[in-house]
Amino acid sequence: MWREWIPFWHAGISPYGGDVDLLFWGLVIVSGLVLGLLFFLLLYFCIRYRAGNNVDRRNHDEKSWRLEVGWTTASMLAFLGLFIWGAVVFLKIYQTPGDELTVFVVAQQWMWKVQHVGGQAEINALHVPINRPIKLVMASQDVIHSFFIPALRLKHDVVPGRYQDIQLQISRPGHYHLFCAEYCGTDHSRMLGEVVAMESADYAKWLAEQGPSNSLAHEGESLFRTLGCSGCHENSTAVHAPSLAGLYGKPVPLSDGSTVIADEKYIRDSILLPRSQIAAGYQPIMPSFQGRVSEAQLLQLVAYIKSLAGQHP
Amino acid sequence: MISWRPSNSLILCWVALMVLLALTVTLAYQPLGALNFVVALAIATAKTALVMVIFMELGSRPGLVRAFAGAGFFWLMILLWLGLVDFVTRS
Amino acid sequence: MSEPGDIAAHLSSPKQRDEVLELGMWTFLSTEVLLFGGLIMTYMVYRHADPVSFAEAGRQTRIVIGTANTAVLLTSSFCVAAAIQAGQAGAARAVKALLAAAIILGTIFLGLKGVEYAGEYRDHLVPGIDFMQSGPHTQGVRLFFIFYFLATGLHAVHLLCGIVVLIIFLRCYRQIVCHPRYLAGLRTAGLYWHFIDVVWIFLYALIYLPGRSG
Amino acid sequence: MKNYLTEDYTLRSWFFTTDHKRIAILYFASLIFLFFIGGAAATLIRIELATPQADLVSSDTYNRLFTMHGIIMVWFFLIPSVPNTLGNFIVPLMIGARDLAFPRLNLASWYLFMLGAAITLLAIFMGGVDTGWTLYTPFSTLYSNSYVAVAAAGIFIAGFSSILTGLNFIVTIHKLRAPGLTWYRLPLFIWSLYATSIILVLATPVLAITLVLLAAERIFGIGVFDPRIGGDPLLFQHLFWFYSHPAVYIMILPGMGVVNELITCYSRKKIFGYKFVAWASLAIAAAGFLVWGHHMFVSGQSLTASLVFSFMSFVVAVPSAIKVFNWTATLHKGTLRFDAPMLYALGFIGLFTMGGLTGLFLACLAFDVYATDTYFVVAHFHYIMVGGMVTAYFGGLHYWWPKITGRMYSEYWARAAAILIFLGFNLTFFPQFILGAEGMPRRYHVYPPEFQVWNVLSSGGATILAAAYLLPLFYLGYSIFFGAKAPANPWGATGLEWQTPSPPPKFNFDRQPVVDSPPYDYEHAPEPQNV
Repeated sequence: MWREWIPFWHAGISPYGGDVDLLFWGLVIVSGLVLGLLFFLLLYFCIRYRAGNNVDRRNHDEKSWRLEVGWTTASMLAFLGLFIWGAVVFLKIYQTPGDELTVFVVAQQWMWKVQHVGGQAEINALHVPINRPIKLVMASQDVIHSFFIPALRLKHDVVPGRYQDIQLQISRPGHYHLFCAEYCGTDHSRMLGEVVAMESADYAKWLAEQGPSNSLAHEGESLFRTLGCSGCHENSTAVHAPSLAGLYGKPVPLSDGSTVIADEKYIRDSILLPRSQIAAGYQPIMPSFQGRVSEAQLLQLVAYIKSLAGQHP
Repeated sequence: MISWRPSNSLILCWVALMVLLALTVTLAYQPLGALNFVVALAIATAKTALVMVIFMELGSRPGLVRAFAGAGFFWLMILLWLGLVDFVTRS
Repeated sequence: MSEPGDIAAHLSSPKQRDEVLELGMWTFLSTEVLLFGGLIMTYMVYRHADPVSFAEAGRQTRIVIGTANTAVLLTSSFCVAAAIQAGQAGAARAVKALLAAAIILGTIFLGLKGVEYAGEYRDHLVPGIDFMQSGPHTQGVRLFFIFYFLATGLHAVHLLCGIVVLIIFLRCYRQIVCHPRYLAGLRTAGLYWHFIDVVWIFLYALIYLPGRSG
Repeated sequence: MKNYLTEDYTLRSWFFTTDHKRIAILYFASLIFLFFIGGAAATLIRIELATPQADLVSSDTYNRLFTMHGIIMVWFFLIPSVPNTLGNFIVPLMIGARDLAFPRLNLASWYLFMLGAAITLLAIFMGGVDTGWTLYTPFSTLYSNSYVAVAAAGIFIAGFSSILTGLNFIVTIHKLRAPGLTWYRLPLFIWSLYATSIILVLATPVLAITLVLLAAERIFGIGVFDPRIGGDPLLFQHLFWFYSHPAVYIMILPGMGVVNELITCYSRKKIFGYKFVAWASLAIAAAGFLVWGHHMFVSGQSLTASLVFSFMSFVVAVPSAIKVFNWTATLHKGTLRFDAPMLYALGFIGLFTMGGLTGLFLACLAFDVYATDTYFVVAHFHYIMVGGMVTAYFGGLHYWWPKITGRMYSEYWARAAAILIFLGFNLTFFPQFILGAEGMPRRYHVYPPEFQVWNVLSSGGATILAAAYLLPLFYLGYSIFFGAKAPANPWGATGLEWQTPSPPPKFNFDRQPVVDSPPYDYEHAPEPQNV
């Protein structure tokens, strides 16, 4: 019980968790030394040079330059070291995620909605297999939230209007807190979730147990039809619109001469702001779907278009 | 009645401002690509310099006043520079 | 020409009074630079994000009025600078004429601005009140016009204050040539007036010039 | 002989005064009132957090409480605290001037401040604001059902009060110094207020325009920051922190300035490394503008920007470190007396250093990812603002109290309060470091039960702290009526303000003082008097 009260008693369980803990203790030691020295000097001077204590106070006007330059340089070097240390670990935390197992997270007031590629959906819970890098694609339905798992030493804001990818990897099975760390309104403090890390076999079992449901891509496909996307984007149609088969992950030449990689962000922007990036050779005729699809539906559409990646256009 | 007329430097300054105005409009219609924006800002800066040095008499004021006049613009540069670092380097 | 009644009780000399006024105004102007600076930052960020829309929006502004207004304001600045010279030289009637001219030019500027606003209202270009645009660049154009109205509106408020101040000095144009205190005041007001001009020079480049060549 | 207090007794003579000393008193009275409103909110917050569940107030009320606490304490207490009360009173005295450069502007600044405070309080009594003091969009513009625009108007107006104060100080310090008072003969309090004023003048307008954009978006729905129609919420954060990070230095630099005066006076020794301390103030003011992005490491700003801002944050810590070292070195071979102001000053050094060192934790990118938006941040900035600034404010208030009121306070009670504040403060806020290190997010109304132990400790400490803050109200209030009459220079301090009677006459000095000696010349200062 009492161990819970001591911070960082449990080692971090992410690949960089140990690095963050080491950094923390490094900082604690450095500041402890500085603080110790300072308190010692304060106390020592206060006792020794108190009024009425008859000690030698001559030569108190000694030249200060050498000391000043000394401690300025010393603190600058120490700070530079800490900066580099922090930056190296930081870049490790926010490395660009690989494209292996993707899980979609939608934050909204005041819950976390999670969608797995297989169509399994959960609320305020996130089931993941251990020892596998997982790419989280996060979006917010309303205000800024922040995805915070203390045990992983991981946090990132989820800003409405764009996707945020982060990579997640857990080394030990267990249940961990998921907090919303950016103030988001009335029930901000109740926007909690639970991260459940499982052995691969357990995870597969869990996925299978989640009732019969259609895969995310499958849901996206039916949405693709009901929203009328298929009316233009299928090969058979008369309207001249780009085919989406084999699109994902490929470079797309744009009408202004530049090129973008068709990733999740590009697909999302193309649905919401179709006229901001026009594919070369096409007319800007697609209507915007802003306000007509929710973040969750968007993710389904994205998953569907992603699933077409292997097909030939 | 004292006979008085504005100094030559004032009149020249006004003429120069008008010339720069005409120049900036003309250049705006030339297809220079991204340079259009640079040119527009450069001419605006030149006009500002004229107004500040001659109309606002900074040319004949002590260094302290000039430093005060520059401070606001310097800090504006900090805001734009560090602010845009984020937007320019986003992937 | 140092008269003791001309100095506030806490100051010691006319020189100190003039320096304090000048430095105070420059400090105030540096504040103003950053007030407009926040808007310029907004402009730069959104222009960087969507340059095509900003060019498109720039083409929808009325460059003839904008250019005319720039000329009007630059000339008014010239008048104020000349009025200060005239005040130094003791030419009371020239001070009066030049200040009146500056005030009239300032008013013309505001009038033209009003004509411009009315035109933009007719064209449904006023975000928050009546904004209807079709075409591929609606969002960028809207952001541009938010900046346009906030920046030019804020500028117009400043100009209005400047006109009021100049009217006050116009009413006591005789004192300007005989009391150094009034001349120092006019100098300070002049700094403010020129600054409004400087702001407009930049707004002109940001608002009216983009997209003209494309 | 008449002094500024006995010059005239009418209400009119107070509310239309242009005397910097009377305006300081007006500010002082207003700030006490606002401090206790903000403090009341803090008390309710701490009581609520003693248990993990919601038991005292609803979540909506809780959110309004911490927002009100933040807005009042930041804009209506900390920012004006030292500059507008002690600064207003002392700056002209210290530099041998008869008043500030623009006395009427000074009065106007108080009226603007009161108008801003009134509007903000109105927003609170209409039903409050629930956005947090940071007012992040799109929550504040599109989702909050509270009086955001009204509060923004109040803050906007108070901002112009700050600007006018800063402008007044800058011009005064440049142009109204007594003959012989060169820059390097100025007391360091003046240097630090000069640095503060630079920030007030150059940062506040950006807040003002940001609030205009916020209000425009909220009222007209025009979407400056609305991501659904092309806006960028992070732009708001950039603009907000461009002001609000330097504002942190507005809140600490004047405190550092006060401490310079206290440390030297009670060590009977000139400051160690005068020029370093003086320029460190300006360095902090300037470099403080280059670090705002360290509030946004996890916000989605680019990694490059995060690296730049992290590096700059470490750089800005250097001048602060220089100051701490110099204060400590000043004690060396001094003749230390531990009067109440000195106790506050020593407390300040310890608490500020802890706040500063934990600031390094947060400047450090990888740890900030973990600690930002947790109680670690809350504890850190309370160490700076309450442990640092409020402690220095109390120290300065005691130090100059005889000058301001002409009365001596009870030394015994003053020392007791200083020690109690120090203990209560640490008991309140140190546990919050641990809560943060354990990962408890801030602005949480209810929290998982494993965090309770440290929360209870913190709430317990808050009780002591609240009681300790009430103490000075009594013994200082008592001294106004029954305290012994103060001599001109009870502490045997250097500085022009001690060369005029306590309280000073209307125009400060009967004769224009002339300065011909370096600052903090304690070898030639008079001995402290026992009153």
